[in-house]
Amino acid sequence: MIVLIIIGYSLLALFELIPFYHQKHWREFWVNAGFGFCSFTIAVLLSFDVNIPSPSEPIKNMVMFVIRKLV
Amino acid sequence: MRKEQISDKEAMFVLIIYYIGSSFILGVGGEAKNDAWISVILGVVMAVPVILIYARLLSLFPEKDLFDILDWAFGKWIGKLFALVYIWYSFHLGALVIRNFGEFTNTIAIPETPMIVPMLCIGIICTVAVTSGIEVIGRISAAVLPILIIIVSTVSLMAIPKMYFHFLKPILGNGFLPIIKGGFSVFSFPFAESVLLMGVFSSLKTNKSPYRVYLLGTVIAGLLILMITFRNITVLGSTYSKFYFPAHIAVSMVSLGDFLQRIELAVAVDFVFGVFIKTSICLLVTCKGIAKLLRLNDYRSIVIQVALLMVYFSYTLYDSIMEMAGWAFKVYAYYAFPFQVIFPIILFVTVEIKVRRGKKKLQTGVGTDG
Amino acid sequence: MIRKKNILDQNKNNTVEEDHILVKSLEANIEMFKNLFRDDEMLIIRKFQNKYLPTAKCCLIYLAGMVNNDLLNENVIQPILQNNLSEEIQTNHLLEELQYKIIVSNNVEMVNRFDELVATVISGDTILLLEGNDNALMISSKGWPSRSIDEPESAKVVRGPREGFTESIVTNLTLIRRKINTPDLKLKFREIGERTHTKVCICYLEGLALEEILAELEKRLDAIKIDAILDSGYIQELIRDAPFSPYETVGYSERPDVIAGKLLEGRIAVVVDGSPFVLTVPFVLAESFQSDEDYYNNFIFASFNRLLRMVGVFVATGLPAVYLAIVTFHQEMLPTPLLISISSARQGVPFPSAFALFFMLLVFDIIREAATRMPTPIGQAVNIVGTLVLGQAIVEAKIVSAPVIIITAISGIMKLLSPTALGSVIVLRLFFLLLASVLGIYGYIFGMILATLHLMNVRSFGVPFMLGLSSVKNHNGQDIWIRSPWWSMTLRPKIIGARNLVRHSMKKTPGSKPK
Amino acid sequence: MKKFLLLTIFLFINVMILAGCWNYKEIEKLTIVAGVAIDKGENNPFRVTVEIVQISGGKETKATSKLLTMEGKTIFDAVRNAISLTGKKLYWSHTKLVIISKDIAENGILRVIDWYNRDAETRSDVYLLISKEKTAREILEGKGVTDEIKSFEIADTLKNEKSLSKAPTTELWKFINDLESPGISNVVPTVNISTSENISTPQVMGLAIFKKATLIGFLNGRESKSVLFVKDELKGGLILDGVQVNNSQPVSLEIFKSKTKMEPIVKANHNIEFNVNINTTVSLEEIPTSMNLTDEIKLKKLTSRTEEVIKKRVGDCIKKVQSKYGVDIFGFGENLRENNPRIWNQIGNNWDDKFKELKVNVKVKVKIKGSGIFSQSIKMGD
Repeated sequence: MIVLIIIGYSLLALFELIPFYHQKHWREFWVNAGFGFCSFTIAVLLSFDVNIPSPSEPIKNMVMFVIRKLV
Repeated sequence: MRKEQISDKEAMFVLIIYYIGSSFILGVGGEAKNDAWISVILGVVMAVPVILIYARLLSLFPEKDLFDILDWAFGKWIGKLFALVYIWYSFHLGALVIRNFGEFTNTIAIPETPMIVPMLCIGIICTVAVTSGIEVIGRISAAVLPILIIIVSTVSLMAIPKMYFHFLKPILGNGFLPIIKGGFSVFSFPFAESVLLMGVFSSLKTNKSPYRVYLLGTVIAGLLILMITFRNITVLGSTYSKFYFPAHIAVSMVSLGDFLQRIELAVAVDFVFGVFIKTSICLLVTCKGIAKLLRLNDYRSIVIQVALLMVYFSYTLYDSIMEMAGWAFKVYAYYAFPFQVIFPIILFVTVEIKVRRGKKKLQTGVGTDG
Repeated sequence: MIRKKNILDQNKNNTVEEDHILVKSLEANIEMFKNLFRDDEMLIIRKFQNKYLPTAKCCLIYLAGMVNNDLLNENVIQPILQNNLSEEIQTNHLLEELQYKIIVSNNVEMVNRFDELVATVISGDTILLLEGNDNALMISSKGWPSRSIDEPESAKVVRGPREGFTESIVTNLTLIRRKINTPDLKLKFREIGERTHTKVCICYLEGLALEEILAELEKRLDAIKIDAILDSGYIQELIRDAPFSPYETVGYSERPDVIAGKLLEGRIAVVVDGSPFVLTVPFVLAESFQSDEDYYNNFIFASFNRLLRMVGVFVATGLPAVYLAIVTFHQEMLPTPLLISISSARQGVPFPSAFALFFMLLVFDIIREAATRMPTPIGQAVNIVGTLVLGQAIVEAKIVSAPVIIITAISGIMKLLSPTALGSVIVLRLFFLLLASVLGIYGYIFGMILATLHLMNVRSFGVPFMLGLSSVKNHNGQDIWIRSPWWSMTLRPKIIGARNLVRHSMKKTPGSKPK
Repeated sequence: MKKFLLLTIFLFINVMILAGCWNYKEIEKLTIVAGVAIDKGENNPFRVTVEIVQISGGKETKATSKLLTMEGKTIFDAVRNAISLTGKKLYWSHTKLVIISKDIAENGILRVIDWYNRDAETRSDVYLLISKEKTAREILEGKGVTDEIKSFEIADTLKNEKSLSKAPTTELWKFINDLESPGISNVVPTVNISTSENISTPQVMGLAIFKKATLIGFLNGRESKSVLFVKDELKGGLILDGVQVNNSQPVSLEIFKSKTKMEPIVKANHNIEFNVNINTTVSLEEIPTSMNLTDEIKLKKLTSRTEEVIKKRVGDCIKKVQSKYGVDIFGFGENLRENNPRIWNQIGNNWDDKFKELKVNVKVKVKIKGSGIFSQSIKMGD
């Protein structure tokens, strides 16, 4: 699993990042690298079954809180 | 790069598929039980004023999308803040839709397949579509929508022998409150979600077309959803609101003779196409927003990564389908309200004041920064 | 990189230098030719003299087999031999005299450049050298054996003209011109191929063909740098859009009436010497489903046939995948009796359904390929082996189940309904099957979406490949899903025929109504 | 484009490696369940018997039935225990019916059918039946007449029930639907074993009455027909046992179509009466006596006699249900709720009590439409 993820992301880097580097589109390069790093991290975490906190619970609490305040 | 442009018809079809995509299978207005069809009508009626605001904003700024308008109305910093808010909303909505699809495949269609697989597949297809651009999305919608409508109406016609029209009665048996609640939930899902299409419809042809597209699209989609809701209620009765995927169950009851039965896959086809278009739009808006925010040359450079993030995000969103359903019925309508109504109204008021104050500024002012 | 360049440098051929010209001595000139065509014994050098003027030594040079012998004998050699030349002219005007008064041929030119003369000989004409002259006459005498015009094997029709293109570009252009008798038909020639010097002709109707498309086509043709063009297939692949797509984006036909029809819709044809297949651009997907016979038959019948073809392609690509999805993923879709009979057919079959389907589809294509390449008797044998041995025995031996054979056969026959789409059908079918074996019907739907997205992205010379397929009512769609009757097709397709939309102005349905 | 091509190829390989054994099931590996019978177990609360379709290959398709019994603490437990017997999971999508034994039904069947309705593998449009025999298993142990697989045969019987109308057809989801809606109680067809010529075959006849989810009684085939008359679910069948005219031999009348209208009449004090208007079109199918069919008076007599018979039977049936069981299986309450929700909200809470004293006026209208392909009855020559 983890091997597949690494292969996948290196392929992505090969086809996405390297062209930006060659064309000297630095902004694109860094943004893409940043997003890529994020998603890579999450993918690795997911593959190790790490529980990533979901935002839906806090949103729910917040919405409920606001509603209760209003009503 | 050539300016992308979609015809009014294509835009309308995109809008209709965007509306019916996930609502066809999730069912709408469950709060109102067997009066859900009244809720649908109510929801459309409630949506019309909001939609007129969206259309007005778009027609004031031809060739500008949501993020440009935000920038122009609020200036650089607050505009960016609002842009961030809408990026979040479209990202989140896209993730929700993908998750719906994932739960569908996981509970009904292919339960032994890990949920992430179909979700990733949708992600990939959407990446391809978004990279191809709104033109292609529009064309594929124009090609597919008639087929979808044919499938849905055929299936609904075939369901007629299984319909018990007395399930519709008593009309207003539970009073008005559930209907209004249902109407509100229909309003927020799916109709007012069309706020995101403001990020896409910058490619429309004329000034008038936003009105035409939005109103006609909403009405047609409303009729279709009404038809589906009607079918689901008459087939399933008051248990309608108990299912996660009522349309699927309703269609699974349909049989034509001994041979043509268990045709629920036909509904699944609709669902996949709908989810595909809706997610593509969300992804497109997210990418466009990020590209505007970070001043990238082209949104296409980040599509893959954003799509992957969206899929992962939707994967971690809920723990179970119960949580998803609870969220969808209880929280979503309130959560989405600011994005769908409050912020657009603020934007609308600001824009109107600014426009009234200086008509001349409109031409020069738009898009100076960004 | 460097090695490739070296090879390219080496690749200079020993052709004639351009500024080489003839000399006055006949023998020397002949020697030059002999030298150039050293080991070519087809070069014929015929020397002769005039009866009355022995000093008028002539020499004809041509390639055996490329010329019309009767024409040379009767119209060139005989007049020169027998006419009384001596009294009429001086020697130094003898060549003009021959050109204007003696030689009976429709095209005679005077040339002195050696390379041109060589090209003339090679292309099948004859040159006449005269002692004491540093000019020569080029006499048009082309006449090699060529195939007669007959009905093309690849596109037979029940109704419609029974003529097909041949390998000769002149014949082909004649065939086209005989269909379209208007000076608007323009023919632009060019030669492509550094070694073959193949004649390629762009053929279009002025005032109908879009100039942008024409310019684009010329640009793409000019960009071709290749040593040889042996068939129009070379050109087709070198000028096409979406080079990686399984779909063809350049059309071709072997029938003059088809080409004429396309020209009249505003398309541009490319005729290549040596190939009976004429290319047309732009090409859209809907054309794969059109057949020339559609336009000669009753329009209702033709529309029915066309819908059949479309359904055929759809079923051929999708059926194996859908079958696999239903049988291995969504068994609840099957009616119970069918479930039982399929299940019974699969009892004792060791291989999984997915594998069996892949295998059988490949086998079908192998049989098809083998049968096409073989001479007819052997081809029939292959077919018998295919049907009996593989079809019957493989089921009895329980290697694959009978339903798989049925599915393969249906899909195999359906795909033959529209031969132009064959390649894409075969590729897509396997692609869908692969997806369906992983995700069931959802895999198939994903595949369909991907394929549609791809089709939407493809353009052929700027024209959307899916042109017209999503519309049924306006004149774009009149000739796509159905073939509308001629009296109602007053306008040409919108994008391709944009320069002159009106096809005809017949508004009414034909026939008289009783009053 | 190339980028996507490679990405797709990569994903393919990815998926191919992982996919191995997700949902891919070969069709011949399925253990197809045709029907389920649920009994009380000896040691466990439930004993589940499934009828499995055994398919053998070869030139001819042969499907034979096989019974499999397992016990468990819950239904799902029992079902999963089947894996230890068959080695494979059972495949439920083609199941036609669920038979529940009397014992279980008398203690409430909700816990039995909830799994069936909830699980995604099963389909909720199966037929629900109550076994009149001691155990439900016995039904599946019988022998099929036309179909090797008993469950399929019973399902066919239920499907063709519309030209017999001696039992209702109840699909599982409809049962649950009616369970949830107030003002109607469920009826479920009953099945018993009938023995003729030493072959015991399942026979669907009569119905079982439920109060909520508990079995409280049975009605026989003739009474079932009356129930169907009132519920407007009658599609065909005979007006059985013949209708006699002038003490002659009985005449068979086949129901062509029948339409029943139920309307509540609200009187003062929330007193409610119901009008049941039955409109039936019949045709003469069997006339053992010599009778002149063109004789209008005789025909009229026949008509009015038929009307009386129907009216009496329906009325008797309603009375019996009211007095003996006291549950509204006809859906009077539902009708009231749908048409007059205001009244219903006031009196709906103790509808069962109200139902016991409900006055029902039955009106029957019969129209004789045809007499087969003969215009005359057979006249014996002297």
